[in-house]
Amino acid sequence: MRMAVVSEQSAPARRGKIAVWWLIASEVMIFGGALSCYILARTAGPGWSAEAAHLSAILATINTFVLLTSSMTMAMAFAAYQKADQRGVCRFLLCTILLGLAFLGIKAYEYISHIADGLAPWSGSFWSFYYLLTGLHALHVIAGIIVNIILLLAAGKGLHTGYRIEIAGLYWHFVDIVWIFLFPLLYLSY
Amino acid sequence: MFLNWLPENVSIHGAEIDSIFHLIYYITLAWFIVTVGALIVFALLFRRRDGQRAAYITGDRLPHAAWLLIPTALVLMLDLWIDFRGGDAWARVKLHAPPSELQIQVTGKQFNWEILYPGPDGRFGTPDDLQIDNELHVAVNRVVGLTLKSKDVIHSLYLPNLRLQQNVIPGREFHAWFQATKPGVFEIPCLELCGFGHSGMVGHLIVHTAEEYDKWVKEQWPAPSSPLKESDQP
Amino acid sequence: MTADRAHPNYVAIWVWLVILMLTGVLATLLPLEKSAVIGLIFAVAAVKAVLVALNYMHLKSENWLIYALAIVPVLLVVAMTLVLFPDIVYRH
Amino acid sequence: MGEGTVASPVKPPQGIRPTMSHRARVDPIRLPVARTAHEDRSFWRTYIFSTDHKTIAKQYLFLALFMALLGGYLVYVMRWQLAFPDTSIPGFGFVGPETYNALTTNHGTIMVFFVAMPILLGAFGNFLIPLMIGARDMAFPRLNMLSFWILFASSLVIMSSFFVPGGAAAAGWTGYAPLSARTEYTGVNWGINLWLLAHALEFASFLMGGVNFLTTAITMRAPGMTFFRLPLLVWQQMTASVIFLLSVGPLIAGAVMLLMDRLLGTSFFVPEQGGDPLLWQHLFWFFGHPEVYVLLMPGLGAVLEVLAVFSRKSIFGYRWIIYSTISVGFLSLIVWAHHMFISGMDPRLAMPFSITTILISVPIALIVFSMILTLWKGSIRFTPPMLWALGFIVMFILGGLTGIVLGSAPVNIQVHGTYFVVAHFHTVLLSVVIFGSFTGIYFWFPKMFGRMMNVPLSNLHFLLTLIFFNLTFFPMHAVGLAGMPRRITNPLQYEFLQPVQSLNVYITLSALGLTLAQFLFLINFVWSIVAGRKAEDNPWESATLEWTAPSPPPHGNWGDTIPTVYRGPYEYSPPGVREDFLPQDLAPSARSD
Ligand code: HEA
Ligand code: HEA
Ligand code: CUA
Ligand SMILES: [Cu+2]
Repeated sequence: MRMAVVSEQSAPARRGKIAVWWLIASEVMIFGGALSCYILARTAGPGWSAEAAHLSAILATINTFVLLTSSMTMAMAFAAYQKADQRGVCRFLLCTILLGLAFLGIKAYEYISHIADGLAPWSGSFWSFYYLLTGLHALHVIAGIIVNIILLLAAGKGLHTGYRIEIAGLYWHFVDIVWIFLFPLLYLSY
Repeated sequence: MFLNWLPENVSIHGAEIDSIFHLIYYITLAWFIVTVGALIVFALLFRRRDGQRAAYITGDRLPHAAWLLIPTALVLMLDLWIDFRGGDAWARVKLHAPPSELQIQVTGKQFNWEILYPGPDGRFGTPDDLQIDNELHVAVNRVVGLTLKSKDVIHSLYLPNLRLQQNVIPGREFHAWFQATKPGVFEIPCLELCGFGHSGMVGHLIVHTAEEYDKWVKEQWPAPSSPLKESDQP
Repeated sequence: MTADRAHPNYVAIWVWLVILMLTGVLATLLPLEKSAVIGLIFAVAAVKAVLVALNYMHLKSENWLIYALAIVPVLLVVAMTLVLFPDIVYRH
Repeated sequence: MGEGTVASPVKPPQGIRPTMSHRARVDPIRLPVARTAHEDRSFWRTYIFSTDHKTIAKQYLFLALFMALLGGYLVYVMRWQLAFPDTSIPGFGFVGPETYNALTTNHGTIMVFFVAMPILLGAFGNFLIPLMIGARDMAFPRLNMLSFWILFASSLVIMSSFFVPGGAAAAGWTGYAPLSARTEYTGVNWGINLWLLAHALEFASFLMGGVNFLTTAITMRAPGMTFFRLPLLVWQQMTASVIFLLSVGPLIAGAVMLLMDRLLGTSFFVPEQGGDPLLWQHLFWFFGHPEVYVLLMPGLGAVLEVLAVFSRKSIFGYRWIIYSTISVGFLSLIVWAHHMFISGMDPRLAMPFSITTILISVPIALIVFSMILTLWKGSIRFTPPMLWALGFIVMFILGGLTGIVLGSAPVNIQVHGTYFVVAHFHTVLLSVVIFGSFTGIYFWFPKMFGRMMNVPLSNLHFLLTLIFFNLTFFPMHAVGLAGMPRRITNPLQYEFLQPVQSLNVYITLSALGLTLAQFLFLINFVWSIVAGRKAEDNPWESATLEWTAPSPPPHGNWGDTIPTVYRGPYEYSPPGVREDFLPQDLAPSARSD
C-alpha cells in the first residue's frame, strides 16, 4: 500500500541557494588555487614590488568602493523584494548593474594604460599574475552583470521569480569578496 | 618468485629498498590470499539452495561489527609498520647523502644525457672539465655524487640496478648519490616523457674496477695529476 | 527563512566596509615594518570579507551545511598553500 | 530568508520522520502532478534535447560507449607497436614516435574523461540518483541537459584535435610543463590548445553536473528518505561529486595559466622567466588523485547494490561504509604528492604524503571487508551483474594492493615511471571502469530499457573479460619490475628489455582478446534493446526505490504519487516476514514488524 503525498519537491529558493553555495565552494577553489600560486610565486621570487608599484592604488581604491557599494545595492534589492516593492527591486538592480559596469570601465582603463606602457601579460611574472587574477575576476563580474540584467528584465514583469535575487546576490557578493582580497594582494602590498 | 623480475641490485642502499619491497610484498600477498580466499569460499558455501533463506545480519551491532573493525585495525597497524620502515630508507637515499668521493654533473636535454666530469682538479668550471655524452664512468665502491640539471624539459634519470631515480627539472638543481658494488655496464633510460625522442634516450653507466677506472682517467686526462687527490683508496 | 525576519542594516555594514577599506589603504602609509603593514592590511581584508559573508550573504542565519560549504574550501586552499611552501618558496 | 511565494508546510505521513527539517515547503509552481501529465513532445525534445534525467543518462552511456571504442582503437595501435615495433599496423600504418605520444596521451585522456566519467557519473548518477531518492527528476533538469551537451562538445573538440596541423596533444595525459607549455618541445601546437579546451569544457560540464547531483540528493528526497536510508550508491555519488568540486578548482586555474603560457607567452610554468614546472604537477595531482576516487566511488556503489540484492542480505555495516566513504573522500584530498616522490619536490614532503597514501587503505579495506562479509550466510545467485561484482572485488583488491607498493616512498623510487605503475592503474581503473560499469549496466539495463539481457552471452562476456584482463595486465607488473619505462615507442631500443619483449608480444595478443570480447557485450546490448525479453518492474526483487517505478520509467518516474519511504535500503531476508525482502516504500502493516 502506498501513501499519497503532496510533494517531495523543496522550494526552488532553497534548491537554488544550496546549488549556488556549492558553486561558490568550487569557485573558492578556483580563485584559491590561482591566489595560492600567486602568493607562492611572489614569496619565492624577489623583486616583484617594483613591478607592483606601477599599479594605481587610487584607481583600485575607487574600484573597491564601487564594488562594495554594488554589494550593498544588491542586498537592498533583495530586501526590497522581501517587502514586495517592485520598483525598489528594479531600482537597486539597476544600480548594481551600473556599478558593475563602472567597475569594468575603470578596470578597462587600467588595462589600456598598462598595455600602453608596455606592461603586457608577457612582461614578467608579476604581470602574468596580474592579468590572470584580475582577468578571471573581471570575467566573473561580467557573468554577474549578465545574470543581474536577466533578473532586472524579469523583475520588470513581476516578482514571481524574485527569490532568484538572493541567489544571484550570493554569487555577486562572492565576486566582491574575491576583489576584497585581490585589492591588497595586488595593489597594496609593495 | 614474482620479485625476481627486479634487476639485480648493485648498490649499497638498494638492499634496504628491496627489503621494504619484500615486506610489502608478503603483507599484501597474505591479504590477497585471505580476502580473495574468503570471497571464493563464501561465494561457494553460500550459493543459493532451495528452501534456505539468507541470514539477517546488518553488521551494526558491535559483536558483528568487530568482524569489520578488528581486521581494519590490523590493516592500520601493518600500514604504520610499512611507513616506519619506509621513512628510514627514504631519509637515507634522499635526505642524508654521504660525502661524495667523485662528483659528476649530469644534464638532461632533448634527447641526451650530457655528463660533465670535473677533471683532475675536482672542480667544475675549469678548463680541464670534460663532457662526454651518455657515458657515466664511475669506480666501484666509491660514493658518487651527482649534480642533476636539465636544459629544456623534464627528464628522469633512472638506474634500475642501483635503485635510483630522480627527475631533472629545468631551472633547478638536484643531488643524488650512489655507491655501486659491482663493476659492469648498465643502461640509463630516461623515464619522463620528454618529447618525440623520449623513447631511446638512453645513456650508459660504466662501473669500472679501481684499476680500470684509473686507466680510464689516464686516458681522458693524460696530464700527470690524478683526479682523486683527497681520497684514492679503492 | 521567513520573510519577516529583520535583516541586517545593509547601509551600516556598508559604512563599516568603507571605513575598513580606507584603513587598509592608509595602513600602507604608516611608518611601520613591511611585515606589520602586510599583516594589518590582510587582517582588514579578512574582516571585510567576513562582514560581507555574514551580512550580505546571510551566512549569519544559515545552517551548518552552508557554513561548511563556505569554510571547508577556504581551509583546503590555505592548507594547500602551506604544504607547497617548502617546495615552491624554499627551493634551493 | 524568505521564499517570496507563500507556502504551507507538508505534513509528513504519520509515523515517518520528515525528509528535511521543517523548512520543506511545497513548491506551488511545480506540483508533481503537473509534471506527470502527458506532454506531447517533439522527437527533438524527447530524444535529443531532453531534460529527462533518464534520457540524459542514456545519452551519457552511448557517448561513453562510442568513446570507449575510440580509446580502445588507440590502444590497439599502441600495443601493436610495442609488440612489433616499426611494422605496419593493420588498420593504421606506421607509427612514429610523435604519433605514439599523441596516442598515449589521448588514450589516457579519453578513457578517463570521456569513458569513465560519463559512464560512472554521467550515466549512473543521472539515472539512479533521482530514482533512488524518490524524486521525479534532477533539481535542475535544464542545467542537466546543458551538462551533457557541453560534454558532447568537449568530446568533439578532443576528436578534432587529431586533424589539426601538428597533430593531437602529445605531452602525456598529465601534460607536464614545460613540455606542454611551449610548442617547440613537442612540435604540437593546436593539438595541446584543443586538449586544454576539451578539459575546460569537461570540467564545466561535470561541475554543473556535480552541483546538480548534490542539490538533488540534499533537497529532493522522498518523504521518509533520511540520509541514513539512502542507498550507498547515492552516498558514493555524493562523495564523488564533493571531492570533484573541491579538487578541480586549482587545476582549472592551472589550465588557464597553461593556456596563457601557450597563447600569450607568459611563463607561469616555464623556468626561464621565473616560472615553476613543479607548480603544474602539484595543481594537476591535487585534482588528478582525487579524480581516481571520483571514479572509484560510483563503481563501489554499483557493486554494493548488486551484492546486497543477489546475496539476499543486508549490506554488512551500512553505516561503517558511509563513514569510510567520507574518510576516503577526505583523505583523497591530501595524498596527491605520491605521484611526485621523485619529481624533485622537496624530499621532506615525501614521508607525510607516503603515510597518508598508505593510510587510505584503512577505510578502503573496511569497505572491502564489508563486501566480503555481506556474502557470509547469504543465498547467493550468480546472475550476470553478481559475477561482475565479484570480479570487481577480486581485481580491485589486486590493484589496490599494488598501490601500497607504489605508495611507499623508497619503493616508489624503483618503480615510478615504469610499467608497474601502468599495471597498477589499469588493474584498479579497469576494475572500476570495466567491472564496475558492467556490474551496473547488466543490473540496471532492465530498468533503463525495459528489457532483459541475454544471460548466456553475458556470462561468456564476463568469463572472457576476466581471463583476458588478467592475461593482459598481470604480466605488465613483471615487465614493470624489469624496468620498462612508460611512454616509450620501441622497447627494442633498450638492451635490458630484450628478455621481456616476448612478454610484450603476449600482452598485446591478450589485449586484442580483451578488446574482441567487448564486442560480445555490444552485440548483446544492441540486440537486447531491440529484441530482449520484456522486463518486469522489479526483475531482481530489489528493495530500493528505483524498482518501484515502471520499467522503463516514464517522464516523472512515478504516477500520481511518489513513494514514501519507511525503512533502510537493504532489508533482505528480514526475520518474521514471509517475503525475503521488504521494499523501502512498503508501508509497515500490523502483520509483520
Ligand atoms: C580508480 C583508480 C585508482 C585507485 C582506486 C587507486 C588506488 C590507489 N593508488 Fe593509484 N593510480 C591510479 C588510479 C587509481 N589508484 C592512476 C590512474 C595512477 C597513475 C597516473 C599516472 O601516472 O598516469 C595511479 C598511480 C598511483 C601512484 C603513483 C605511482 C607513480 O607514478 O609512481 C601511487 C603511489 O602511491 C598510487 C597509490 C594508490 C593507493 C595506495 C591506492 C589505494 O587507494 C588502494 C587501496 C586499496 C587496497 C589497499 C586494497 C584493499 C585492502 C585490503 C585487502 C586490506 C589489506 C591492505 C593492506 C594491509 C595495505 N597510485
Ligand atoms: C579508464 C581508463 C583506461 C582504460 C579503460 C584503459 C584500457 C586499456 N589500456 Fe590504458 N591507459 C590509461 C587509462 C585506461 N586504459 C591511462 C590514464 C594511461 C596513461 C596515459 C599516459 O601515459 O599519458 C594509459 C596508458 C596505457 C598504456 C601505456 C602506454 C605507454 O605508457 O606507452 C598501455 C600499454 O599497454 C595501455 C593499455 C591499455 C589496454 C590494453 C587497455 C584495454 O583494456 C582496452 C580494451 C578495452 C576496450 C576496448 C573497451 C573498454 C570498455 C570499457 C571502458 C567499458 C565501457 C563500457 C560501456 C560504456 C558500457 N594503456
Ligand atoms: Cu628525456 Cu624522456
Ligand atoms: Cu594517486
